[in-house]
Amino acid sequence: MENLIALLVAAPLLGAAVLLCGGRRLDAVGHWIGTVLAAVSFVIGIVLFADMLGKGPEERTLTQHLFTWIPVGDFQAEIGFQLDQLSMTFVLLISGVGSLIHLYSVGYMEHDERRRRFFGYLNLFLAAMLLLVLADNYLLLYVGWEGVGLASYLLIGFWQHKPSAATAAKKAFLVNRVGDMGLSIAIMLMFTTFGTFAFGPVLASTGDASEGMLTAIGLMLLLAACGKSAQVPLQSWLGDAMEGPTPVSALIHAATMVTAGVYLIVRSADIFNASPDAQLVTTVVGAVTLLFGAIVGCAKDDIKKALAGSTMSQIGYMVLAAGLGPIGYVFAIMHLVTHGFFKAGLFLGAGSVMHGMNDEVDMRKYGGLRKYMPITFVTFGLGYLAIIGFPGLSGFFSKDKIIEAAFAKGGTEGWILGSVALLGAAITAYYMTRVMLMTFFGEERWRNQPTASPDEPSAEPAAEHHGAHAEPHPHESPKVMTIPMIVLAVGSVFAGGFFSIGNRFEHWLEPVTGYKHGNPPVSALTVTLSTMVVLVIGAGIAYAQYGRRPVPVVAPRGSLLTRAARRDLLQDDFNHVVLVRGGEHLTRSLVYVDHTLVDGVVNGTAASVGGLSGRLRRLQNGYARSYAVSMFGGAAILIAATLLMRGV
Amino acid sequence: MNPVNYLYLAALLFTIGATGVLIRRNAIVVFMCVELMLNACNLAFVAFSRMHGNLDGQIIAFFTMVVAAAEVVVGLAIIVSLFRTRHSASVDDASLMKL
Amino acid sequence: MTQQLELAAYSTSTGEAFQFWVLGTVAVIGALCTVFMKKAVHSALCLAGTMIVLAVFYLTNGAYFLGIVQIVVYTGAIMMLFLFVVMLVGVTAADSLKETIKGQRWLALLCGLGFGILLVGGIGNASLKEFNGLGQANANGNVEGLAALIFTKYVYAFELTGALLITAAVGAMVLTHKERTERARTQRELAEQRVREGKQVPPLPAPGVYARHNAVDIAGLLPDGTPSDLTVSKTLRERGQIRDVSAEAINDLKALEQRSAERLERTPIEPANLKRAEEASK
Amino acid sequence: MTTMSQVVNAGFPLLTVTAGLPAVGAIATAAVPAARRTAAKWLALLVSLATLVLAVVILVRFEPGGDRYQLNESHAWIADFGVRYELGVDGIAVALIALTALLIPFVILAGWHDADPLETKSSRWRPTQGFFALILAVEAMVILSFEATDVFLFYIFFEAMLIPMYFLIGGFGDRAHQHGDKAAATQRSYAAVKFLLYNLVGGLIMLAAVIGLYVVAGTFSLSEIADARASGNLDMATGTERWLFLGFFFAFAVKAPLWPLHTWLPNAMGEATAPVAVLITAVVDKVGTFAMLRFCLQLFPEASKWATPVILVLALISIIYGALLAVGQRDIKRLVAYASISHFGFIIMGIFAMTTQGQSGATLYMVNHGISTAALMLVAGFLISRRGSRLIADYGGVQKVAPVLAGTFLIGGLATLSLPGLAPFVSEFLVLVGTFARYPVIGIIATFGIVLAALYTLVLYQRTMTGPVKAEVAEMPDLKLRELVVVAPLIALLIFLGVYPKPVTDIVNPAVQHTMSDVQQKDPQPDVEAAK
Repeated sequence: MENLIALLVAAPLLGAAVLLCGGRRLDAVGHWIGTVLAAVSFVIGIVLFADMLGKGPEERTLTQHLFTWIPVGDFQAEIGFQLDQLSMTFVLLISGVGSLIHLYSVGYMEHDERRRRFFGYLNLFLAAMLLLVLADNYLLLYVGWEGVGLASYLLIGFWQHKPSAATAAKKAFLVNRVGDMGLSIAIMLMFTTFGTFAFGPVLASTGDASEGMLTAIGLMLLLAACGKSAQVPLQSWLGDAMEGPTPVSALIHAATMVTAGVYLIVRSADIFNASPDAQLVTTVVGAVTLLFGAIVGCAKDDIKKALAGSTMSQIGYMVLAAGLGPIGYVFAIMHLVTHGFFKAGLFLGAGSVMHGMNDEVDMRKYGGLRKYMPITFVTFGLGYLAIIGFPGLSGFFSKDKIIEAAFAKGGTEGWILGSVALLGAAITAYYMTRVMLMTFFGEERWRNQPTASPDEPSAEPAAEHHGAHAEPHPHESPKVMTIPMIVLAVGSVFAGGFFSIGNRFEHWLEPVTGYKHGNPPVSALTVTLSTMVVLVIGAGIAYAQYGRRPVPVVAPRGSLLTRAARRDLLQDDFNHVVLVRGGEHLTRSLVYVDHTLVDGVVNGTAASVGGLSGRLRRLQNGYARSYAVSMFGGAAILIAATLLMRGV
Repeated sequence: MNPVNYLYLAALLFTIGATGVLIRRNAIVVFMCVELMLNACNLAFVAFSRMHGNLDGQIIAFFTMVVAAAEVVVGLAIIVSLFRTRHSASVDDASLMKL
Repeated sequence: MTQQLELAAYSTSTGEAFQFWVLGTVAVIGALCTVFMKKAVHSALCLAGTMIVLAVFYLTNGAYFLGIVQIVVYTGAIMMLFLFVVMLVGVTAADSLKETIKGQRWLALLCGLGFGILLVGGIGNASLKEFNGLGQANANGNVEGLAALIFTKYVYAFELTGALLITAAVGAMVLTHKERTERARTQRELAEQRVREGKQVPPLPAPGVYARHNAVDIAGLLPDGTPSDLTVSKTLRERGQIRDVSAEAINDLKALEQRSAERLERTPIEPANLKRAEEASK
Repeated sequence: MTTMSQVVNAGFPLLTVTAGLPAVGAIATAAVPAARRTAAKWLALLVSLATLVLAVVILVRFEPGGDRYQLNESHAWIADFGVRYELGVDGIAVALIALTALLIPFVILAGWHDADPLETKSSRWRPTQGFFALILAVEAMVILSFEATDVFLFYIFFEAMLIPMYFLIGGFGDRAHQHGDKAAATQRSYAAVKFLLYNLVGGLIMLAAVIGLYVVAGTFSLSEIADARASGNLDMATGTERWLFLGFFFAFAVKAPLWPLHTWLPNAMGEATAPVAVLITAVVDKVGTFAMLRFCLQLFPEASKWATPVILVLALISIIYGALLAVGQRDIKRLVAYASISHFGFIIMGIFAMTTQGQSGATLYMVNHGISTAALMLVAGFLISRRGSRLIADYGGVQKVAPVLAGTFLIGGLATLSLPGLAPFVSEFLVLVGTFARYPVIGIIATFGIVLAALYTLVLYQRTMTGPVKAEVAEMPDLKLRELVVVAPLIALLIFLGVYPKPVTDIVNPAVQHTMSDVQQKDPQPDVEAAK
């Protein structure tokens, strides 16, 4: 049975290889190959899942060892897989949502002549992501970790002819690299501390290591998580990543890849458990990001960027939960799964809207679309209700649990974290309502005005077919796109409830992550009710602002905070001024130094030698007699020398 | 008298010849001075051979003469051709040997 | 015998000593003259003298063969070669002892002095104690001894010197030989060329008009008694060895005319038309 | 005296033949008549392939578990100075010989048209023959210097290598720059002279050290000296050992090149044609790092340990400095050159970290860096030959018109930034771990190198390949068959060694163990005994 694990990774990898090396002759069928192989790995996942359910909770962990990768002295890197409940959850999420989004892309990328390569990249991503969650040691995980980074680089920059896309891709990869640095340092620390970096031995022997060392490892892992999961301070790439095609945003930058950080933290639970400091930092990062993303999400008029902000904030929830320790891990993962459903659904909905609106992304040019694209409206709406945590839907369960856990942390930090989480919930309700209203309700602002504003050059090839600058004709997307949306909508409605009833999810994950029920200082009911209240408040404000009054097509100047939030709270400006400019100056000056100083010294020596010989050559006056004089003098000196030698 | 005096004489002649080579410009005279030096050496050789009581010194002197003869022949030829081209026998006129 | 050697080790016969001091002085003087004589010819002669002295020294040092060779080869052949070249090259500005390279002379003298002192010093404190004459070496003849060595021990060197000499001879020929590139011009062509260039159509005037001495070094006189440079060789002129007799010749001419005028009671001719006649003759 | 480590096998002189074949091939190629240009090319290619076969034979005949030096050959050469013609290979040498023999055919194939006359008609054009002959000559010398176990013999080839390299750099510039461009010619000769002078200075200092070593040890034989050191028969004064070590190390540091002796490399690689640049950085420079491992550590263990801190800092500077300068470059080839400087920093750091991981990683790094740089540089060469310019600013949107070229270029770049799954990652991570285990701070700072690597690689790719298509590159042709034949195997190899480096590590590890025992170093042990 465990031999199937390798196939999980192999299938999409094969797809990637075939599609990328296949050449043009595969253009006709490429997308189907990709989709089928993604589905294959989903099916294998189901099979393994069924098999796993058949076993008792304790012996559910499957391992498969392929071969020894790097054997050098004590440094033994293995290529081996480990499939336990945690990995299984991810496998199903990744391959499932992945397959759906493959399917969706078949329609979405229909008019792109490089569709084959797009599916190649998607398959590559699936393979890397599955490798990431299936690896049984940190180094192999690192391979998957960077693999997904590469895939996301390729996909964000898929429309390379757009400079903005190329830049965004580069930025994403670089910021991720900073995180990867953390991961590699963490691995080195593990190697020097434990002499190994396989999950089993390391996590088993955390008890013997010093807390300081564990804290260091934990913080390094956290750094890695921040890079991949777009947490403050490494969050700046996620917004730009929306340059990529919408399915990419849905799959990679909402559902799966960005949650890898959460996976890493939960996977390293023992390390974090042993180091309260690391946990504290984790929770702080989560809380800050939670608010940060939410605020950014409120200000964006670009629908995808608004959703990106919300993604950031939701992952903030997960990291916060993961930082809480055993009381939070389970809920972090649970929220991760539900979020995977509804956020993917929301993105696909956004994509479908753009598909019908000549790839217009500015929500101020939407409005009243519910009549024109009913399915999209319904699915998007369900996703909306799920994410704001409408009672009964997925988001409600998962988010509510997290807030409870946050309060349950106890002490002042418990209160702080809990209230931050609550505030986040309110803001979530606000900005999601805003998106909903601006897109599907209100008067139709897209009438009689060309879409695709000049400063947002339309990228998606579909635009060429609709005629970019004509008045848009909103229409429902084809089945191949709507079916995945429907499926995801179903998931985002029922998943949460399914997991929570009888604490299924807790029992499922407990063997891996451990679970301790945290009791909030106030009763769980109070927490839930307060959540409801803030939710209503948030939604209400949004309605007051965008539902009652007409939405101006051109964004108003807005308050200072709004303007800052539109610019990602000046994060990018900071990066630009400090890192980019500074870096440019540094490199320029270094190039100068290299040319003048390091090189100059050498050339200077050469020049001085030349000058000296130039003077010496004056002695060469060409008169044989003066040469003879020097010769004669030399002879005299020789004699003198010999005499002196004999003297002594 | 101590035969070492021959050596002193040889040294004296040699020095005179060398100085001559340095201060005269006329190639022919320079050559003569070279001959003088060679002869001084020969004298020294002969004196040595007498001191050591074997003939090797004389042999060397003999070879020196032969070489000197050859050298004079070539040298004078050079002087002549030099004179042909430059219309002067001054060693300073052949001063192209510089950078 | 050993007694003799012991004695010989420290001194030689008084006769030799006397000879050494006298001839040695001569040799040194000759050498100095070689260096400081203005004219190459004189240098050559002084050098020859020095060489002869050295030949004598060789003989006294028991190098009979070398002594003879010195006289025959050096003084006889090589110095003659020098003289020939001196004649070929003639006299040039190089003869002036005036130094042209700055500081050359002082450097040279300094080096020479230092060198000499060092050399002498070196010989001075060299341990040259053993002195065994060429008694046994020359036992059966100096020449035979040399020959024995040359053809046994030094035979290769000897062969090489042979090669060297041949090479030298060939080299000298190559250096001095001038390839005739164009056909030698006949006398007729030469004459025509002279006419074309319009210079000195008739042969050069002979020297020695009114000659009193061997006429080579006396410029011939033009009818008015002035000397003509064309008549004496360039070399002599450069050496400044031309003797000008025009003045006394003109005086003689005056005297002659006066005598004839007294005898014939004739008025003397005005020098003016005399000049005119001269013009005509030019 | 013959030591256990040099049991001369009287059999077939495999090493001599492997090195001799390209040498003979070089002469033969040079002798091909002027008009038969293509024949010369094919001859050179065949010879290099035959050499590759021989290298594979060495790879097979070599037993990783066996003696330290195998396939030994030993003949008296200059008896008076005890100089012997003594060859032998350990695992490290075998790996590098294989790398050299592997790369040369690609170099030749990639440079197929680099030395053609500008007007194809000219039948009296000799340089083509010269170009390929010189490449083969370099191969012969490099292989010999990997094989030589006699210090003097090694020195000879270490220096002789400069001659053909000088002519390759100075004589053959980019085709793009040959169209009567005087400035380019002068720059080229400047680069060639700079290359020559730098390496000559290093070489001369090394010569002094070699002589000094002979004076101290009384022999040139590496194994004899090493055994004498090990058995304590030969003890050098600390001062002497340090001076000798510095003499050797300086030469190798110039060749490697190590900051601040690096400035010849950008000029040389920038001016030379891409294949020659590959020859410089992927083959010739490896001799320097290889020699550090074989000679510096083995002959002067104490001095090596004494100098380690300084060298590590210099290597660290090389890593960061090279990467930063690579970011600042405007010229594609110079960018790759500075990237190489950064990588050589990693190699040297790994060597002097004095841990198993570090040194195995460094050796592996030499091989991988050779392959990855070859891939990147050769593709860059193809790109440059199409557009006729080395300036990054002259390109843009190539990916649109020549996707295969762009793809291979990207893979080469990803290998350069050592992406996991490609060969360089393995070696780089090993070096980092090995360094970190002993010098945590240096290890951590060095990891910044991987971020910078990503920066310069992606900036290069973005500026050349992406964005709107520039008019000049609009009708740029995609890779031709010959070029694909050059690139594809390299990429395949990169992926294979990235996934399964075990074959190489198995050969290298024993040799590294020997070196570690030479310097009497043990790997630092983990603080915690991990539960298994």
